Amino acid sequence: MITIITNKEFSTGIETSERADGRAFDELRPIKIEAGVLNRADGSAYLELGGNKILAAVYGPRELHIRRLMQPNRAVLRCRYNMAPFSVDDRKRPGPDRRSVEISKITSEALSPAVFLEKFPRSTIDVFIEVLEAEGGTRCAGITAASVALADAGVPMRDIVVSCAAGKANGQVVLDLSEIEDKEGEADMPIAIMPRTGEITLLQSDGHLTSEEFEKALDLAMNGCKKISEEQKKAILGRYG
Amino acid sequence: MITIITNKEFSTGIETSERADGRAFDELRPIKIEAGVLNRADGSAYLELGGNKILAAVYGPRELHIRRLMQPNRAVLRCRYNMAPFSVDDRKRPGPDRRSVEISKITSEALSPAVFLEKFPRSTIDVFIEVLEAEGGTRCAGITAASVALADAGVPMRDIVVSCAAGKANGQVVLDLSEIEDKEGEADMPIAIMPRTGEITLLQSDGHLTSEEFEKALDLAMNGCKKISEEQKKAILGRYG
Amino acid sequence: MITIITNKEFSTGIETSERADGRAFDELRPIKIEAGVLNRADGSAYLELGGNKILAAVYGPRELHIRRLMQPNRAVLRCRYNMAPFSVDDRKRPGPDRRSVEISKITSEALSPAVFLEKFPRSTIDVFIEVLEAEGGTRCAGITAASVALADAGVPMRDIVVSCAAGKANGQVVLDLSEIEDKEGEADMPIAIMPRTGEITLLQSDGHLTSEEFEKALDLAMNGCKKISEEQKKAILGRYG
Amino acid sequence: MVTIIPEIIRESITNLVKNGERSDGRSFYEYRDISLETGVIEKSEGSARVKIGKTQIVIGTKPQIGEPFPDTPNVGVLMTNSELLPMAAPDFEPGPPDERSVELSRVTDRCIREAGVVDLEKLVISEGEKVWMIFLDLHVLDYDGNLMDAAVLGSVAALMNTKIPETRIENGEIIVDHEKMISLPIKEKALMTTFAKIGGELIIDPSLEEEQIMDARISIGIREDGSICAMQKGGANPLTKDEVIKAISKSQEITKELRKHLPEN
Amino acid sequence: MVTIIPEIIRESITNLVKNGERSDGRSFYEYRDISLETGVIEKSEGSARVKIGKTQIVIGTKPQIGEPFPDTPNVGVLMTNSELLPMAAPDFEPGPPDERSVELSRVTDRCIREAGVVDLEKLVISEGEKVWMIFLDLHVLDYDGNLMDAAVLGSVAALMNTKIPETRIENGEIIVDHEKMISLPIKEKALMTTFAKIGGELIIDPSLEEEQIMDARISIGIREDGSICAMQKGGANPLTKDEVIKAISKSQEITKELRKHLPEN
Amino acid sequence: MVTIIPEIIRESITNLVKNGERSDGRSFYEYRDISLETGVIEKSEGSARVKIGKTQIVIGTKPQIGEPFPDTPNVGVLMTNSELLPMAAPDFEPGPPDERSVELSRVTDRCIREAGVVDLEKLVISEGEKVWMIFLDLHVLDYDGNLMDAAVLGSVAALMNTKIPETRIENGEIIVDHEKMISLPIKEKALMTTFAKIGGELIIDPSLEEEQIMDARISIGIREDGSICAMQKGGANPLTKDEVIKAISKSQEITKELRKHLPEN
Repeated sequence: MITIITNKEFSTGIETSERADGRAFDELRPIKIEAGVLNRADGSAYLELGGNKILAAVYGPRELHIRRLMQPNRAVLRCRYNMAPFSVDDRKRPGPDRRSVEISKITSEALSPAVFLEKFPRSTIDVFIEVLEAEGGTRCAGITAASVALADAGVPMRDIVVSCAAGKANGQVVLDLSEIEDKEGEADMPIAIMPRTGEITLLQSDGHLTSEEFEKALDLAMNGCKKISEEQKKAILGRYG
Repeated sequence: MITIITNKEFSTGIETSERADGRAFDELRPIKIEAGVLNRADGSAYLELGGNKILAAVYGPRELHIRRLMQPNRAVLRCRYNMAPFSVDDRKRPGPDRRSVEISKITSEALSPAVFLEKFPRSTIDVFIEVLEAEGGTRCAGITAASVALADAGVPMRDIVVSCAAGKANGQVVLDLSEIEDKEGEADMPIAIMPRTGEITLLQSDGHLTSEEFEKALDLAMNGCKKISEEQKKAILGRYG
Repeated sequence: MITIITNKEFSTGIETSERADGRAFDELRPIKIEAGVLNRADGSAYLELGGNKILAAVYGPRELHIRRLMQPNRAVLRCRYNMAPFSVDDRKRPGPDRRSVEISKITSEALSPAVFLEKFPRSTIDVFIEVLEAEGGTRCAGITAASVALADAGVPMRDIVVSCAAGKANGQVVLDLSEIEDKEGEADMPIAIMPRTGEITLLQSDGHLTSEEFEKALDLAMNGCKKISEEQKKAILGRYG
Repeated sequence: MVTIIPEIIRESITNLVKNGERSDGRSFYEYRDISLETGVIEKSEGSARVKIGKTQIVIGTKPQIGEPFPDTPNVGVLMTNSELLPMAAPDFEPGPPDERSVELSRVTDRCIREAGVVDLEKLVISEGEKVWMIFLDLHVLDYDGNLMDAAVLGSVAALMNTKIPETRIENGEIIVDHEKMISLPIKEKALMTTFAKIGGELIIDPSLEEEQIMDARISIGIREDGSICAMQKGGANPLTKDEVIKAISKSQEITKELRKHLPEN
Repeated sequence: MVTIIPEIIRESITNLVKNGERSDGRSFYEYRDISLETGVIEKSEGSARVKIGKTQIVIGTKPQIGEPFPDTPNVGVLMTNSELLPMAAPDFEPGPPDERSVELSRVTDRCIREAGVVDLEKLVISEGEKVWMIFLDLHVLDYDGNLMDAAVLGSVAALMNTKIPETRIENGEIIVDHEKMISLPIKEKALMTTFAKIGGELIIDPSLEEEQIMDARISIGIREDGSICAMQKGGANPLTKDEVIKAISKSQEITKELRKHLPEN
Repeated sequence: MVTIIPEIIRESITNLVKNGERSDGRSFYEYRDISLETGVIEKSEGSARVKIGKTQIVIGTKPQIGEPFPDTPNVGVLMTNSELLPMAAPDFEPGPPDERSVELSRVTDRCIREAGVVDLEKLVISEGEKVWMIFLDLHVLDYDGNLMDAAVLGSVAALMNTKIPETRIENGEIIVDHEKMISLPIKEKALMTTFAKIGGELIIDPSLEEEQIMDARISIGIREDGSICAMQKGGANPLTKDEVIKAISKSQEITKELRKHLPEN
């Protein structure tokens, strides 16, 4: 038998109506975005959101060697979302799992509407997202970072896609769930939007929401996206300004 | 410790000279064949034989994308035999195992002699066999169904290949072994023939047979094939008639 | 509980300053090389060194089908080092592991400098090394055998690469470590040279050596290489002489 | 494999929708014919064959006794897996599940898990040690669009159809009594409705043809009380907030009708 | 890789056979030179090197103590695996076993298992708990046709050559005594003969050249008493009933001669 | 993917070296700028971010309690793994580790293991039964040459940064006390220096450009006492004995300087 003495005390916030980390219901975790952090990649970005540390890199538009993926009239935007083995409490085995395959697919769909893919027939734009440290909400953080990396790579875009989650934890509709809120909460709803038009390019939901809660969560998440969008712009300007 | 109370009582027929399910030594299990059961496939067939439920589908002749498999003077006939995870008592893990790789190979060899492959150089004809439920004799049932699916696809053929097993169970040479006879019996011998000429396109044997028993089993199996062949024809006529 | 009574008594030589198998510090294990032992391969060699039994085969120069590996101005020399499942005490699972991937890479680099690769643009020379029985020093034995197989295949070469290890066991710098010396010793240093010039094409070291011990080991290993080189030449002459 | 849809087909379908019509004559919020049978595989402890139009999936369950996940010692395990069989479409290839297959099984799994279709707490045999693991396998036989709704409908039916042996503990030993087969504890019948956006309109249950040219897709899982248990947007174009809200409202209505296809329990 | 055989070679070999001849001068029912050595790998508990003509296989066994399969608690386990090494032929590629390799190992396995070559019941150490598992690995080094007959001949020799430590149970503990090595319990020496059909004739032990142009192949496993333990047809053309019956009868004769290559036991 | 380097670049770099110069202005035995931070990943029990020039690796450790290898029951386990991420270079592809990645992790592992960087004997919790397994994962983010030196430097730093919970045995039970976190037992700080041979000269810390045209490479691991713990030659051309001896002597000097980048312990 192995007995584990733990010193980790999570306040799950269940006792009070407040959030475990003291945030207001509509408050984002601290965020930091930097563009142009890698040398070899055509574009790159680093993002911290709460305890999340995310790196995104872009190669392309470049030649696509796999003929069966080629599109005659536009580029393919391929994504690979990957977690570092040391990014989570229990070591993650290297290589794709079902979760990362799904996230890679929906990330590609979240970014594609903003990119002028039709300008680059028969090409690929490759987006690589590395989660160096995970603390809830990595898929949104990855999309937000990837969008900055696309801009850094000079890929022509209609808009800078931005992503954020809202959800329900401890009976309350809240913005930007932390890891503990995601795990113990009632619902998580990541979205991505093109901020100029407010159009939705990613929408998932997992959990239990009434229609009213859904609308409230959607509004919260869209507002969160707009705040994050400002940080994206600063990062891009910081690179070129 | 886990104790399992079971209510499954198999009569293995060892007590008497009769077969466990009461069939005569030369009697097939109930059989049902239907052609044209799928929408997307170029041809398809559904077959029930005793407790076996088999679906076969055909695509082709169509372009072969894998250059190293291409034959300059004829089509390649590729087969994939696959068991559904829920088709057997203990869940089968998805994906090919050694047994299914071998069955796929010998199924391809069993069907090829009947098909005018030389009419379609550089092409492929793809045969997919899905075992939805298995109760002994699935490879024969798969070949029989696949042949009907080839006919349903309009693939030009010399003959409709038909397959059936004979073997030895409980000391007796018998036709069309059930799952329990296959498992507890002394020998299993699946064959496939082209019924017009009686030529043998599949022959395997596994177990213990004298030469005399072999000849008896071969005759039984060929007769079984002829009966099944009638059902194949009905199914094809039922589709087009 | 399983109790294992063993009759294997290894003298590890730790008691005395002598080597476990009674060899002098600069003495090779018995060696035997034969060229041209296979029929299909373009060239082949069989080598025994102590308890090692190694087979090497060469195909090529031949067309390279994998475009992304192709070199426009020279041939690629590809190696595959592989251990038979029965070659070691505990059965080795078939297929490449990390150790064999690394050995394959450094074997390719050890052999390449001696081959006139520039004569065969866009081609491949494939070297296959099979360890049928392993008793310490298989990578060196594999390189030595592969070089004879290249000569047997008539591949044009500057020199016949030869490989041998020295190391430190039981406090003493010694030539050609046996399995037990490798396992219990302080350092193992495999090298390969082109004997005409003495140039080093492989050098690895694993363990603990002072600079002085390193130089002593290097000299020992180079001398060992020269002795083995004579056996290589005899094998090649034996084939053609 | 990339399927290239001729521009003329895209235009023709889009124009129909803009005129309030669909190529197979359906209205925007009308499903194709649905057929649902259960108990179709005798060796499977629970099974269903579902057809929506010509799309066809056979679903089977396999219960196994296993260990719970270390972080959830007091609930059983539901494992959902799907195979887009190469017989189901000319561009489905043999091999490990691709991203479409992974998405299908994960969305189905989330919809069923988050809605609480199976009362997983009742699948514990001995807390922290032994629980029932229910494997739910989706075998996609024929693909003519809208796999998600078919997958969820058939999965709920297969779970409702599933029987497991009663277990009890006697003298520290687990007794698995195959003479007493009991139904899985079903506590909710959530279903999913999928909308395609074509020509600026939302239509439900897209056929293959409609899927191939649609701008976006949204699938919504709805519980019996009308609340949302799962959502998944797909496709390479965006949706507006209003479209999403409209889709949710419609799916609350439509799943009520869809639920009538489920067998009585 | 597809090997294309020129039509002229096919015709030349076929015409020879029609005239009762073979390109290497053999008669129809004559094996090429056979060599069989055992004990060739010291670290292997049992081993053999078999050559039929220029075809060469090294076979080694590895015994391990493991658990029996749940449905056969009272028999040991035999696991047969083969690798068609890329050194053996220009078209054998590295990687997981392809269908040819799988067929070779499965046919060899069936021939040996169904004939009862090893008395697997005697490999039980503690019923339902611990048994000997014998791994039989076929390493194909040189491929010049007729791998099946070589594989079975070499495998039987390697199994006859295999020594395992004696085991006993003392005070509920398993004692594995490497000081007392005993032979595997061999109770039957079944062998296999392979026929190729060329130009309407059956010939045994096809060379690579003959295999490449043959219409069909049949391999027959025969026990010492002449009964059949395994059969496997191959090739893209059919056989007649008479051909099969003739092949069986011939293989009953020929395996008697072939068996003389096995070591005395 | 084969990267073809234009002959003119090869000549230009080689001529510079022949004239005692390097394209980025460094001297032959000068490293590019080195930056080393530790504790960069909070969820990792030990971590480091190392940059040599524009080459960048993040390294993290994960301790787990596991069983020792049967042949070394009295030592803990160190497992080194590396991923050449596709973001790090245009020719790095997703998928299982290729031979470059395998070589990087194995050479790093040997250098650290053979030098005795971690006192593995102190990682035993209960001999033969439970030991600490330290997973050391190298995440290569940006590749601008000389991965090996960066990998070893960062790995030693990450190991020095690693904290594991104290364990003790009470009444036959293992107590893992997360309230008392202790450092890994570090007993040696071995580092590696890599030389490229260009134009007959040896230069250290080759940039990507230099690596692409170098004739050969040699990496040497040196312990604090100046002894050699690991060597690995690479590249398609040979080295002379004198070159190797010179490289060792230089690396004994240079690793002393390099070691100053490590944090105080």
